[in-house]
Formats: sequence, structure tokens, C-alpha cells
Amino acid sequence: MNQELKEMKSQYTPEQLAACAGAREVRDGEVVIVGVGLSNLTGAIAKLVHAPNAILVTEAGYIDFKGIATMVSPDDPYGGTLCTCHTSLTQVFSDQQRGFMDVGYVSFVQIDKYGNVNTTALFGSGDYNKPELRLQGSGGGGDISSSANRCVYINVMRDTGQFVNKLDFMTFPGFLDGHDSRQNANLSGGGPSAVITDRGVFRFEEESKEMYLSEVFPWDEDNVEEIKGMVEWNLKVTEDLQVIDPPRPKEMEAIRLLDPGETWTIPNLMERPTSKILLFGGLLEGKRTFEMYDKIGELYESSWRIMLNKRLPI
Amino acid sequence: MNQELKEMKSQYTPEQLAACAGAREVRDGEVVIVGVGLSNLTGAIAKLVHAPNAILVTEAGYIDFKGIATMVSPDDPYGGTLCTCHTSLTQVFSDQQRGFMDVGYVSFVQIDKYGNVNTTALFGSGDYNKPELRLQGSGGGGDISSSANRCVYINVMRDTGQFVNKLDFMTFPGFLDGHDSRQNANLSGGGPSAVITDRGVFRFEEESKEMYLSEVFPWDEDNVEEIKGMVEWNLKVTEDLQVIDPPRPKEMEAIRLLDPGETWTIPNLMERPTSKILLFGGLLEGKRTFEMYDKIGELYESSWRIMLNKRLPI
Amino acid sequence: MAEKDFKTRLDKLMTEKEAVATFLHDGDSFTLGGALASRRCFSVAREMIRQKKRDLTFVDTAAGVETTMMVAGGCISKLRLGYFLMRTAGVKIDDTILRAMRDGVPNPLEVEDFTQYQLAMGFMAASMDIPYMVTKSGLGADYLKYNKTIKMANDPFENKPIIMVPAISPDVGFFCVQRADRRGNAQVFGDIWADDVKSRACKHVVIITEELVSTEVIQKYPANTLIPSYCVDAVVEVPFNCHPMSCYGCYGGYFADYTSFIQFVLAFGTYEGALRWLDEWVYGTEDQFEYCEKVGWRNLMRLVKMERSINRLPE
Amino acid sequence: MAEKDFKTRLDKLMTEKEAVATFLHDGDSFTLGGALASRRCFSVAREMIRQKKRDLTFVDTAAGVETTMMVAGGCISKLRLGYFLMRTAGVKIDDTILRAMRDGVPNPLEVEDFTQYQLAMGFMAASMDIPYMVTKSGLGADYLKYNKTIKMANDPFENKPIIMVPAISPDVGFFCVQRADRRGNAQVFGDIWADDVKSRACKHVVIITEELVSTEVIQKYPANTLIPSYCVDAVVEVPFNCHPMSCYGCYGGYFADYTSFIQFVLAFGTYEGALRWLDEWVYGTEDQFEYCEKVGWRNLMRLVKMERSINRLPE
Repeated sequence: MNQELKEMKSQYTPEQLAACAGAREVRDGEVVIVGVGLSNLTGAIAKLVHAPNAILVTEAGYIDFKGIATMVSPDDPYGGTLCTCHTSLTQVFSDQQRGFMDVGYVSFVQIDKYGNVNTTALFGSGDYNKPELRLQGSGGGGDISSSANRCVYINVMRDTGQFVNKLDFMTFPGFLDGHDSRQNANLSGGGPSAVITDRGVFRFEEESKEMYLSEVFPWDEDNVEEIKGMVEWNLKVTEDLQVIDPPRPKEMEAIRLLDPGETWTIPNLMERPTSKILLFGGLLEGKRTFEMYDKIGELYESSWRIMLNKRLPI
Repeated sequence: MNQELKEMKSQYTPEQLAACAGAREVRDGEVVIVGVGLSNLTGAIAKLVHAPNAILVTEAGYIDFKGIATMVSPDDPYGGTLCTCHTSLTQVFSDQQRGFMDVGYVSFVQIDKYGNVNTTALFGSGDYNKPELRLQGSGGGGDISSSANRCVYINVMRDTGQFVNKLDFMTFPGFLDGHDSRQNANLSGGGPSAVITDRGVFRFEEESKEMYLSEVFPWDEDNVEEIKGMVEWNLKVTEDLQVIDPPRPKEMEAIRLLDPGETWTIPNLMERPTSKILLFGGLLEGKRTFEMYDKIGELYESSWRIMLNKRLPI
Repeated sequence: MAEKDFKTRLDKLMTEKEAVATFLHDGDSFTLGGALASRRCFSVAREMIRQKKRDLTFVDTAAGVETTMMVAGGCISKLRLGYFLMRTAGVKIDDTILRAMRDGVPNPLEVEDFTQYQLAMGFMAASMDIPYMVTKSGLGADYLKYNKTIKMANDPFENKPIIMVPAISPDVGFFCVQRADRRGNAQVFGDIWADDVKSRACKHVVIITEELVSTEVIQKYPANTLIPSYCVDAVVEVPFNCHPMSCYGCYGGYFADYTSFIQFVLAFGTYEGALRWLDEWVYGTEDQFEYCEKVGWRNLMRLVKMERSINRLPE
Repeated sequence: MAEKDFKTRLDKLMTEKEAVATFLHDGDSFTLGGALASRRCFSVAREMIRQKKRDLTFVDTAAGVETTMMVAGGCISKLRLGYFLMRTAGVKIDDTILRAMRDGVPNPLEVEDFTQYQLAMGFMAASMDIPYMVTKSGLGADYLKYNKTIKMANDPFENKPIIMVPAISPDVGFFCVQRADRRGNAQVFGDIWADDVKSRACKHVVIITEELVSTEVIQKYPANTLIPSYCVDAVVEVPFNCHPMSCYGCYGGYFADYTSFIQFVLAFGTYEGALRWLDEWVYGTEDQFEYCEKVGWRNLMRLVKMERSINRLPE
């Protein structure tokens, strides 16, 4: 990879790459059900940058919320702000099963070649009841993957154990065994349309419904073999490999506003601005002062202020 | 019937007798689902006179409304006034099937000896599709009779064709074929507890679930045979016949406030105060003046004013 | 346009004439929001009659005076209802439905009886795109004898009798609401009836709003947004669209407008009277605005005063 | 008292200690209102731990940090959930549940996985007292392999695969709300999660309100009365009962109180750390008022300021 590309890549964290690439899956005016963290940030970027009329929804019951900050969970108070409709999970998921959700964003731990996903447990040498690693389970993903018209998976790509031949537990139904097995299972949603990672975007063949590498970032154009190496099965690659535009200035400005504490784009807890405020404030010695609360409040409130007063999009 | 009793009876219309007797079925604090007209007036009298903590409910979605006037339908605006909860029919009837409605008031056209009711059609020489007389159908009654813990039927008693051996159509399930046939049918509610009329109150035997005459007004103590004559089957009469207290002053004052236009206690449309205002105002000659609207408005508003400002009960 | 296309537009405002012409076709099944005396789409019912719609199936938990009007106007060939308003305020008002059923005047009429909750469950199944819902409402009664829709079976968990109501999805639903924005976010204040499930059950949804407002106004009371814009195909703004019935917080109906009520009752005593009434009040008025002119704006304002003396919308 | 008696009382106010002691018994199944970061009954979770409740089954659409706390506190023997919070804000926070599942520390733990909508349908069936609900959520996935509750069958109308979820009726449910009156009319502002169906599914319902208000205050926004008094057994008024999480319109949580969040995450990295945390923050505080004292009322007021700068309750 030449120096200039390496230089360019180093400006972004893997999460920022995935978030920006993921945001572009949303078309203006679409109904977008989002989850937490990356999946939430992605929807918020889309609304701020290129899809101002997108209707953002979370399973907690917020329909058409403004997206003034990345939500730490579907019921984060940011979701309630200037939100058109407050309702229930029962109503949101009923509307989803009815077919009103155009696209849904979900994360994944293990994924197989037909877009089925495991976020329940890694058995390792154990089993379902005594797994090596217990994971979050369905969350909204079980329902989004079942019923959203398009399901977009988004996560940072791992070297191993992520794109696997066989899942320990199928939490999200993708195209099941390929071809029309999903349809025969009577699932209402259209199934996965894309798998967005910091190393590339994967899509599914029309007929066989098997995953293939569709787009890569400029600095990965020569790393297809390396990417294939991170996938257990013999990954198909499209002849017509497209290049993903690196994060655009507006997208990066959106991330800066949406994630003031850089919670979602800096993996290590201790290196985040919010954590630094507390650690230098003496939390590790058990100190809990009003000033800590005040500082963190200011850090977040400043970005809300901009969002609330600014006529969107930026 | 001696002169004094005849004198007493003449003070009340049949509807007023039924309404007052019916209101006494409500115990304070109970959840009471009511319909229109008589069944609505009865619940409102109870709340105003002896059950101030009763929770009045209608199928339109009003839970714990104040009852400032008799409602012409379950969704009459009076139901919304100072009402604790505005919700949907879907929620109210789900709560009823769950068992939260203590007592429900419903009217009836035909009733048989096990408390099954027809309010759908009188076939006469025709049939279901071409009946002699088409009636309102289930309304809320089909659901109240199915699921309220106690169902109270209320109506003025007719000489013939009302207490019948065989219904043309069973709209409200009572005790079906008697004994435990209702339970076996898996109906959730407790079934009918009383049939309230201006000629007496009927209840149902513990074991056989067959209807019997339980209470009569003072002037009807010697008219049991006449009442039996209005019932097609050989009506059972309790040895221990009770006397229904005639309408009490507070109950009559409640009726006066709740039904200013005497819509529910004067059967003939043309003799009601509201109709008289219009007919003398020239409606029959097609005149439609603002003054007519104003007069009727005043007639109703004066009684609301009293109810809204007066700390209930009277 | 496919079902989806109308729903994705950002500005869905159109006239009532256009909405009825676009979304209601002869032979369609339809439902109306609210019921009986509250948020009932009388202006749409009048418009259907004006456009001489035919052979419609009307499916609803409860049908009132507007159904009498539509049956007399010759629009309806089938009623699938939980309630037929035959008497109101103790007065027998309706031979219209019986006349159509028995004598086929103005046209033959088929009826199918449900309990109201059975119908709500049919709408709920359609609103979730599941094949059926189960209920215990109406067990043991005679609905199954004549109703070709509902089934009875023993449930697989407790092996007890249960009624199964298949999904009921009307081609179009017209919903009167107090406030809506151009994109179709529709707010309801007061009783909801079964609009929570109906609004999702229908293939097309037309919002008839008393007042067109900006989205900022909607955002003040988000819990009242019953119907989000993604369910909505069109938005129509016409005043007093529920007259002669009421709209919570906006204007009183029925008793408040006893004048219209008595006039209607007297007219619909006979078929000829009904037709005269239709000529005067429906065919005789070009649209809802002319209708309001005929009732009298000052009279209508009196109904506003009556309602707002007991119920007011939060501002 | 039978299920009915508590619900018929006119004044249901009691202390949190009394409510947990009265309605939650060892071996019971229970659920909590809200979820994850909104209207979540942390004060009740702390009280359960103080009262050393054992062998409880917790059933809910989503479980968060409060479940980590209850599992570490030894209260829970079974989790029937649609979501287990294992990572938050990108940080792995939970070995507690894995430790209990694998090593039986502090006690063996059984889990049962559902999708969130499957659970909502189980609550919905119980809320209507029908044996089951059907859904298409989770078809083809592995839930049926390990889940002993849900079934799969072909539906009788379209003969296609469908998932049947039997009624799920927890012995008791604790619901945090912004406003409630003494009789139990409970109002929710903001997201409702599955409290609409949960509040009817439970045999007993305890309302934990931020603010006890008169019924007149409730009547101002009747559309927000999610849980009417006839569903409610008891009312408890304790401030900041969702801390360290948030309550819409009242106070911010999580990021707003990053201090508590980081302290919790660091402590629960190890079992010993978790026990120390419980000693300090749960056993070490007599009740919710002492807990607030320990967090610091001035700090809590900062969280109020943060929330009210973006969301305010209508007055």
C-alpha cells in the first residue's frame, strides 16, 4: 500500500470507516430502524448528511426522532427529543412485521456465507447452557433480521472467528440455506442486503444468496487476499470490485457532533475524553465530585446545543 | 293495587324505575363498563349517588370518566371530560377479557330462561338475511356478556316477545344451556347476574342457572301472575320475594342533572324538551336558526356546569 | 402507484374529492376511523355518495348514521359490522338497512355479524401481518352459524374452545383526526376506538384532519401521534368533517346539534324522505365547505363553544 | 390478600421495602418496566438484593446493568430474556452472567433466549388472557432448539410456518413511571417499551413513581395514562428510582452519569469487585434515599438539568 494511501487510512478509526460506509445505505425518506452504538451512529449520520427526511426509529418506541447524539441504547433520552411519535416496542415491531421498516441496522459477532448471524453465544468447548462466551442474544436484531425489508449488518472486521462456516447459534435469520429457503420459512423481511465493515462491503448474490465482496476502501484494493484470509470459507469476490469513498468531511463533522465523547469511535474505554475527565478528576481514588458531573455535562450539552439550534442538515 | 301505591307509581316513567333499580347493582369502587342510554344512565346514577369511587368505562376507550351527563354513545364527548385515561377499544376489551371489568350493563331485545340474549334480528317469517326486523347486533354487549365478571341486563319490560323460549339469534351468551355449559364453552366472564326491568328484578339460580323473579316494586307485589304472563316459559318465582325501594330523591335528582333533555326517560321523541324547542322554533317548516342551537346548548350546558363545579356526589 | 409509493411522499395533501377518487374504487372494501358519534368521517361518506361509488364492502367495529346515509345512497353492497345503529336516543331510526336487506332497495345488501372485539382482532391480525388472532369473545353464541369469516377450534396449549379471527385488511381506511402534518403524522385526542389497529390493517390510509399543523406542533404531544406518516397515503384538511357528529376538543355533535339530528331522523323515516335529504344535504352541496355553509358557520361555531366548554385540546 | 383485593383499594401507597416484601417471594417470576436505560427499576433491584430474595425467574424483553447487579446479588436462578447486556459503549462489562451460567457463582443460572417481539407476544397473550399469540419473528433461527416455551406449527388459514408463543404471566411487575396518583393511575412520558402489554400480563403490578400527583394532574394528559388503577396493586414514591439510568423528562442517565457508569464497569470486572460494589452501594445503603445521599443530591440535580435541557414533561 503506497505511502499516500497509508497516510489517508490513518486519519480514521475502523469504527468511523464502517459508520460512514454504512450511512450511505440509507436513501432519503426511508424508514430506518437502528440499534445502539455503531448501528445508531450510522442512521444519525445519514439523517444529518444526505437523508434529512429519513424516519429514524428505535425498538423502545421512538418513531422519527431527531438524532441529536449517538444513543447509548434504544431508549436513550436523546431519542425522545423533538420526536414525532412516542409509542411502544409492541407497536414498532408490529409495524415492522407489517412491512413498514425499509432498512434496519444490526451488529454481528459471527456471520456465515448466507448472512445468518450469531450474537447469542460462543460455545467453544462448552454448550448453550455453559458456553465459552455468553453474548447479548437477539436484542432488536432477531426481529429486524426477521422482518425489516432490508437488513444491514455493520461491525469492525476481525481477523478470525467472525466470518465462519458454521454458527454456534443462529440468532438472526439471513438467507438460511440460500436460494429460496428464507422465503419458504415464511419470514416477512427481505433479508440482509449488505454487510458493512472497515475492510469492505459485502453483498449477496441474487440467485444463490451467497455473500460476495462488493466494495473496498482505496487502500484495500490490493488487499483482497488478506480480506479473504479473514473469511473461513472461500469468499466470492465480484469481478467488478468498486471503491468505497473514504469518510467525507460532512460525515466526519457529523460524527464529531454526534459522538462528543468519542465513545463509539475509540474502542479503549480509558482513552476516551469522558473517561479522561473522570480519571484525572480522581475517580480511581473513589473521588466523586460535582465538578466531574458538570464537566461531562458540558462536553455533551455543547454538541446538543449545536444540533438543536442548527437547522439540519449541517 | 291500592290508590296510594298507584299514586306513587305514576310519579315515575318505566325507564326511571329500571335505571334506579339498575344503579344499585354497582358496589363502590367497582369497574363498570357501560353502553348507551339506560345502561349509561344507570352507571352515572350509581357514581353520583352511592358509588363515587366507581370507575366508569366505555368501549370507545374512556376509562374512569366523570359522568357529567348521559352519553348518547360510548364516544360521546362527555366521556372525555375529566377522564383519567383515554385509550382504545382494543385495550378496553383486552382488559375486559383479562378480567378487569367487574360489572357491565347491556340492554336486550329477546332473553331466554338461561340469560342468553338476542339483539341481532327478529326473523319473523323471514331469516337471518331477510329478517322481519333487523336490530343493532353485538355492539359492546357481545363482548361484555362474554367477558365482564358480572353482566347486568337492563330494559323496560314488554308484554310479549321479550322473555321468550327460543331466541332467533343468540347475540349475547348467557348461561347457554344452563348448569356448567357456559364454563365448558370457555367463556371468561361470570355470565348474567341480574335482569333489571321496570316490573321487577330477575336473577339466576346458583345450580341450574335458570332465571327466577327475585324482587318487585311495592305496587307489583300482587301482580306476580301478571308479570309471569309476560314470560313465555313457566317463570320461577323465589318464595322470599323482596321489595325494590322506589326511586330515591337523590337518584331522581341525578337523573334530572344527567338527562336534561329527558331523552332517556321520555320515550316519545316529540314530547322531549329538546324536540319541543326545535318544533316550536319552526324546524318542521325547514327553519334552522342560530337561536335553536343556542337554546339547546344552554339547556345542556347548565347541567354540565352544575356537575363540573359541584364536588360529586350530590 | 403501488402501495408503497404514496406513502413515501413528503407532502401528501390533496382535496377530499381527489382522495376519494384515488383510493376508493367500486367493489372495494373500506373502513372509517372513530365510530358512531366521535371522529366519524361524515364528509367522506357524503363525498362517496356524490361520486356514486357502488358495490362497496364496509367493515367496522361499529357503524352509525353515516352508514344509513351510505346505504340509502346506494354505495354499499356488504356490511361486516359489530354494530348497526338501529335506534338512537330511544328513537327507531333505521329502516334503510332493513329495506336494502329485505327488498333490495336501493340495492341488495349482505350483512355479516361479529362482536366488536372479534373485528378488532381481525384488524389486529392484519396490522401485524399475521394470519389470525384468537379470542374468547362470542363463544357459544350464534355468530358462527352465519359468519363465513371466523372459525372455532381447540387451542393447542390448553385444548379449550377458542375463536379464530383471520386477518381483515380493508383496501382503504379514512381516519378523522384533530391534527396532522403534511407528511401524514396524525394525532388523536380523546377516544381512539379501534383506530390503533385499523390504521395499520388497511392497505391505503387517508387522514382527514380538522387542522393541518407543522411537524413542530406534532412534536409537542408525541404520545398522541396515533398514526405515523409511514402508514399514510394522503392527507385531507376539511373543517367540521365529522358533522353532524362530534370531534373531541373541537366541536360537539348529536345533542349539541339536535337540529340536524331531528331533521335526519324525520327524513329517514321513509325511503323518499331519505332521498330528499340526500338531494338537499349531499348532492345539493358541491363539497364539505358548501355543506358547512348550508348548516351555517355561526351554528357550527356554537357547537365549537359547547365542546370547548367541557373538553379542550392541549396547546 | 387475593389478586383482586389489593387492586380495589383507593389508597395504594406503601414504602418500597413493604412492596418488595409483600409482592416478591423466593421462587417467583417477575418483570421490570421500561428497559436498559429508561424507566428502569434500579431502586427495586437494589431492594430485592437487600432483602436477599432467592431463586427468582426474571422475564423481560431486554435486561441491562440491573440484571448484572441482581445476578451478582444471588437473587436470580433463571433468565428468560430477549437481550442480555454484555457490552455497553463498546466495553465488555459482563462476566457476571457467564460466571453464574458456567461456574454456578454465586448460584447456578439457567437462560432461555427469545427475540424481543416473541416475548412481547407472550406478554400480549397474557394481557388478553388468551392461550397464545402467533408471530413470524425468529422463524428459521435456532431459538426453538433450546427454548422450551415457544412452538412452531403451520397456521390453519394459510398453512405456512408460524411461531406460537404461549401466554407469559409473571407473578409481579415493577413499573417506573414519571407520575402516578395514590389509587395507581400511572402515566408514562417518552418511550413505552413493552409496558403496554407487560402491565396487564402480570398477576401483581407495583408502580414506582418519580412523583405522586393528584388525579386532577393525571386528567390533564389522559393519553399518557398507560396503566389504569384497576391493574395496580401498590404505589411507591421514591426519587431517582432509575439511577444510574435515565427517566425521560426527569433526569439523564448513563452518559449523563458517566461517573457511576465507569465505577460500575471497573467494579464488575471481577466477582470480588462486584461484591465490594454491592456492599458499598446496595447493602451499604438502607434505602433509596440513603442511596441518593451517597450519589450526592447536587450531582443528581446536575442530571436533572441535563435531561430537562433536551426533554421536558408537559405541565
